Amino acid sequence: MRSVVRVSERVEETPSTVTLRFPYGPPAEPGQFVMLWIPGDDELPMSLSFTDGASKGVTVKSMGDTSRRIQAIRPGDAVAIRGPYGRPFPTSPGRTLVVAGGSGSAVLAPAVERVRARGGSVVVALGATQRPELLFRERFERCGATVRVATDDGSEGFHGYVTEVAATILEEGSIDAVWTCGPERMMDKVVRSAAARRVPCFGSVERHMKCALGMCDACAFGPFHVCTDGPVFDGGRLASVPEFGRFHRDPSGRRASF
Amino acid sequence: MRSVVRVSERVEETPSTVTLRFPYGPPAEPGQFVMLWIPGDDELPMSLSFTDGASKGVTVKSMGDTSRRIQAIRPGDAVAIRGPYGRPFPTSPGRTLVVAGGSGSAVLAPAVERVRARGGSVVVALGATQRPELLFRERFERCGATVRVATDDGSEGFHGYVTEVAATILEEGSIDAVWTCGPERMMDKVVRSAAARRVPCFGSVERHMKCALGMCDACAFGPFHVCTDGPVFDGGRLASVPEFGRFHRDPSGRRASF
Amino acid sequence: MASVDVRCAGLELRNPFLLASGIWGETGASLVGAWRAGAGGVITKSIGEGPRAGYPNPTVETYGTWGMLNAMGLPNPGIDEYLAEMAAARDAGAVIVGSVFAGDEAGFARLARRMSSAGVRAIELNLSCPHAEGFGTEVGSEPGQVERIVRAVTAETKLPVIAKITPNAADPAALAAAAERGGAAAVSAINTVRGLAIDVRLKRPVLSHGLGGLSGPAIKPVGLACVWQIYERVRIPIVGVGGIARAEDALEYVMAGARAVEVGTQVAFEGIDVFGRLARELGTLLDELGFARLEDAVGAAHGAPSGPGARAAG
Amino acid sequence: MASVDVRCAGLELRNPFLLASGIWGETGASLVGAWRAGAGGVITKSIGEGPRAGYPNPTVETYGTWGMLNAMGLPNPGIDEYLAEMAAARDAGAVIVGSVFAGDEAGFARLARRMSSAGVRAIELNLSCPHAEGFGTEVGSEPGQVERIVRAVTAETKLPVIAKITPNAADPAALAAAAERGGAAAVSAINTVRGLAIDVRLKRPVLSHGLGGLSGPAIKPVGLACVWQIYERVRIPIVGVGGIARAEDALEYVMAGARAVEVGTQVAFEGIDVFGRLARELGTLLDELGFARLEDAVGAAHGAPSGPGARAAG
Ligand SMILES: Cc1cc2nc3c(=O)[nH]c(=O)nc-3n(C[C@H](O)[C@H](O)[C@H](O)COP(=O)(O)OP(=O)(O)OC[C@H]3O[C@@H](n4cnc5c(N)ncnc54)[C@H](O)[C@@H]3O)c2cc1C
Ligand SMILES: Cc1cc2nc3c(=O)[nH]c(=O)nc-3n(C[C@H](O)[C@H](O)[C@H](O)COP(=O)(O)OP(=O)(O)OC[C@H]3O[C@@H](n4cnc5c(N)ncnc54)[C@H](O)[C@@H]3O)c2cc1C
Ligand SMILES: Cc1cc2nc3c(=O)[nH]c(=O)nc-3n(C[C@H](O)[C@H](O)[C@H](O)COP(=O)(O)O)c2cc1C
Ligand SMILES: Cc1cc2nc3c(=O)[nH]c(=O)nc-3n(C[C@H](O)[C@H](O)[C@H](O)COP(=O)(O)O)c2cc1C
Ligand code: FES
Ligand code: FES
Repeated sequence: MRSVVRVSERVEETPSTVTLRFPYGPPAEPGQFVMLWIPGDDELPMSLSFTDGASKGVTVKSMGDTSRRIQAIRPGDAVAIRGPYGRPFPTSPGRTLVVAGGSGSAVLAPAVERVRARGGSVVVALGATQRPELLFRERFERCGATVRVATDDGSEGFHGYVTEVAATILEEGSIDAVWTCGPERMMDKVVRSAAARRVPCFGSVERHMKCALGMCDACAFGPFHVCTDGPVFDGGRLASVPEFGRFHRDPSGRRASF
Repeated sequence: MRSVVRVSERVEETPSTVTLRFPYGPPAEPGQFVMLWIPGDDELPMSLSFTDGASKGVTVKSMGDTSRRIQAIRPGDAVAIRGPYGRPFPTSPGRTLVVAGGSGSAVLAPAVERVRARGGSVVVALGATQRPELLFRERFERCGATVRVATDDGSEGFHGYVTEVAATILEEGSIDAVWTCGPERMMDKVVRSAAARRVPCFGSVERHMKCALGMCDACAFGPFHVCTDGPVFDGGRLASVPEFGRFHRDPSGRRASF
Repeated sequence: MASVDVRCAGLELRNPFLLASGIWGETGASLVGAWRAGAGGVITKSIGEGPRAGYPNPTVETYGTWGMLNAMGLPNPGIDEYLAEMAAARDAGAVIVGSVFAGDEAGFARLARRMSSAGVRAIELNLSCPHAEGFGTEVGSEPGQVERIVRAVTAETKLPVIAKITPNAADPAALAAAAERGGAAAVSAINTVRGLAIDVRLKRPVLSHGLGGLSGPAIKPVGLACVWQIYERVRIPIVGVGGIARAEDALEYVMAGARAVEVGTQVAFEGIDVFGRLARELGTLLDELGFARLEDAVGAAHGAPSGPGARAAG
Repeated sequence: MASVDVRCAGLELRNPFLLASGIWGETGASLVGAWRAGAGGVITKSIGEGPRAGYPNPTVETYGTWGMLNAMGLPNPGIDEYLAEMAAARDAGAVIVGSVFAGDEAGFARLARRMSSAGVRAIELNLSCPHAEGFGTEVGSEPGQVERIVRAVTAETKLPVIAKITPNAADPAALAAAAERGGAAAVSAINTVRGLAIDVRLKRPVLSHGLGGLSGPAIKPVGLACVWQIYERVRIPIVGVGGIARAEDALEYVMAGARAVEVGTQVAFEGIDVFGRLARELGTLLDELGFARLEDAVGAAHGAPSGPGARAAG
């Protein structure tokens, strides 16, 4: 079930994010993830930021030690991949609002490309701490999505939270669906705004993962498992889970607040 | 891989042979055998005397204790079947001479029916100790084969060995293939006669069997295994095996002369 | 339809299919989920005295849908935090069995006492995890020690105690007999079978811990052999575990001597709906075989006459 | 192409794939057949002092193409008649290993002496058949006894002695260490894993003997774990056995510490041509992984750095 692949390309997307491309045949849908094993080191869930064709990719944000070591991988290095796992974004035509916070663009970009290719129209509310961290901005524009930017420091676009940009777009109306990925408190706000306007909403959630097979309970998320029931959940489910936006679990299963 | 089936029909074919019919779906070719397990008792190789459709059958000759216990099975009794195993008779059109000794008809009858259905012509040299033991005589005739009989006691047909009848038919010429099943010394003679006239010949051989999977070596027959390379061998192979017509092996692997 | 409910070690089970320890049992909501999906009862993840993160990933390897190797390393939040998780499951009415692991008698006894206060109906002792230094098999492969641990636990709790036996021993039935002497109400068998996988391209073991435990259909024959031998050795009920994917597998365990069974790996291959399916299919299978009640099939394969002529005789 | 020949316990093997004992090894012609099909060497059926019919049928059960259960019961014609069978194989130039079983040291020693006169290049001691009363595992699961048997045999023969270890033990590596102390030139691991199958419709065990031994891909992880642990414990070479169906499986064993391997059940699933295929595929695989010689891969998975940051460090 695992495949050992050699990384074919490494792209520094922003100061804190790196894309690794590698040949991996199994078909994947935008929103699905793989388990990426760095030999001799950890194995981690990573959303596919490139899902089409045989050259897949992941886009890794520098968080702690492990993600930094993943970023240090060079073309030619071997990694092991299993998957793809999980449920994808439902790509229906119509007008989709995409709310991406930080590295959330990694999982949203292929979904946006897919829905654009199918003739849907997309407006992306793209947030980052500062201008250089705006991930996949050109990629969104290249496929014909409208991009509206927010930065925490005001170095580009709206000065403030991307959720406010998103709320404005929602108020403007004519949005058929909302997709979101980013910090959970951010997604929580997006889910509420969408619910208030009765617009279907889907968010991609992260939890600690071990098996990715719906067995070990590491990624328990209310009555769900992120690895098999998610990572993409509809807003109704997200709102029903008491821990959404509030706490996750560490590798021992203990609760930890966001 | 095993199926438990209930015997649907029991027919006393001759004083010493009984046919058991049972529902068994897997497709089979004439010449193949199954492993028949009587619960709580032995599991034995048995050629399929009925190979077509879902109602298969075996025809068992009373030899020793086990075969007598198999004959005691009644409709409704459960047996377990695995298979079919082994290589079948090659049924090519043309004129086939079939040399059946004793219960050899059990494996030859479905092959004769098959080749007749495909338009081949068949003459059966059918031998038995005495008239009531002539197995499947009507079955051969019903499908349009010509039957020539020999009995050891002269109670019907030629008084003597069936091999002599077969030799006469071979001498008459125009035989394209010979099939035989019966005591090994008998088959040995048939194989030689056919070889002398350069007529292709196939014989079905019996050896002690355990796995029926070509693994345990119980059915070793020269460099071959009867369960996977046979039970139907061509005359060239049969003639090449030093033990053909000379010895077989007991369950421990020791040689025992015929 | 034949009745599939069963009494085992004082538990009244609506069906014999228990959620095996280590699958879905780390949170209260998951225990409830397995119960609602139709499990006859739910066994918690093995809980220790303090929190444990378990081993780093990779922690699992799969073989088609017939085998799985894992070395989770007994991750758990520790008994203190876990008791809160269990409250939800208890309130949902689930039949809960609390699984515990420790390095010695005293630890097992303390954990059993705490678990007993949490609304569980029985305690399962993990004497059999094959890949945790100082725990599991390391404290469960010597009969004397098994007996001492079980005795220490039964002194601390009135609940039925189920000793989970390792197959990684020359004579697992001797371990079951030791548990019986120690006062166990039942034994469960088996935990995973010690195994290893190597990635030849990476030239290293797949699991971060190296050694792991094999589960799934691959180990069903091993579990059946253990249950068979245990049944001939002890009088307390047996819970069969290992490779159950179909109702027929469960019935094999029952005929080998088990009164109830646990299902683990199949949840990964099929999802939690496996419990509803198994219970339904077992009813149908029992009908087909002419059993009015599952209990009538317990041990049915023992003492069947065999050998030449047995059929005539039997 | 990488070279797949290997030296192991004094044997010079053209490739590491030996015919496992009990498969195709009951007649001389079959030994020759396996050799001609490309086996690196052929191990005989385990031979005893007198003829044994083995257990009545049914003697095998299969699980897809990933597992098999058998209880043949050590059928064999006895050493007297078997020596004649071996003559043919010896004359064909096959590298033959003679497998023997007995109930005590003296029996093993006598058999080894007789085998040594038959042109075999090594003796394998079956200390591990899991289903023969008085033989196999029953004499091979206690280190002291293993050491005594090996010592008695090495005193009687100059040939390399290979002790075949059971996985049905708490600590198989301790048995290998005992064999080493007794003077074994190598150990082979593993024999089959104790198992059972029940036919629920017939309400009885499938095999006439009840208990049997599990083989095939299902036990590969178990064999790998044993070889891994043995490699960390002894210095003599190891022959890996259990579930080898692909060149990759063999290389897993080699990286776990084996110098040669045995192939059994896959012969049933694929036929004897498996030997030619495995040898070819192994060469290709070694090329792909950059090994010039199979020997360079022995134990390669041991000591690979691991844990957070290992990659950077290693
Ligand atoms: C479905 C899914 C998709 C993801 N997609 C991406 C992605 O596209 N890009 C990206 O950069 N990150 C992604 N992540 C997060 C990623 O798996 C790591 O959590 C993240 O890289 C943390 O890095 P770290 O270990 O360096 O941080 P550390 O500081 O070492 O650890 C911080 C936290 O990371 C989390 N973490 C560590 N191991 C795991 C694990 N096995 N599973 C989940 N979380 C873990 C823990 O919460 C831990 O507390 C995804 C996570 C999930 C569950
Ligand atoms: C491929 C094949 C097809 C066969 N087809 C038929 C058939 O259609 N009809 C039929 O009546 N018989 C058939 N036989 C023979 C049958 O399997 C038994 O050998 C026969 O019934 C002997 O019966 P018994 O055990 O009562 O004899 P016994 O007197 O008890 O034993 C006589 C001999 O039977 C043989 N025998 C016993 N067990 C086995 C075994 N597992 N495998 C092979 N031989 C065994 C032994 O040589 C034994 O010495 C076939 C055998 C083979 C190998
Ligand atoms: C991922 C995983 C985790 C497990 N964790 C535990 C555990 O914590 N305690 C325990 O007693 N058994 C544990 N087991 C063993 C199972 O409970 C069960 O005994 C074994 O997997 C065999 O059953 P199966 O083949 O149905 O999975 C675990 C098994 C798996 C696969
Ligand atoms: C039918 C059969 C018969 C066997 N007979 C013997 C035997 O006589 N002596 C022995 O040491 N091992 C015997 N074994 C064990 C094999 O040699 C081997 O150790 C085991 O099958 C695992 O390897 P595999 O998975 O490649 O089959 C037998 C195995 C099978 C399947
Ligand atoms: S990661 Fe194991 S259940 Fe999701
Ligand atoms: S019966 Fe086992 S090899 Fe033919």
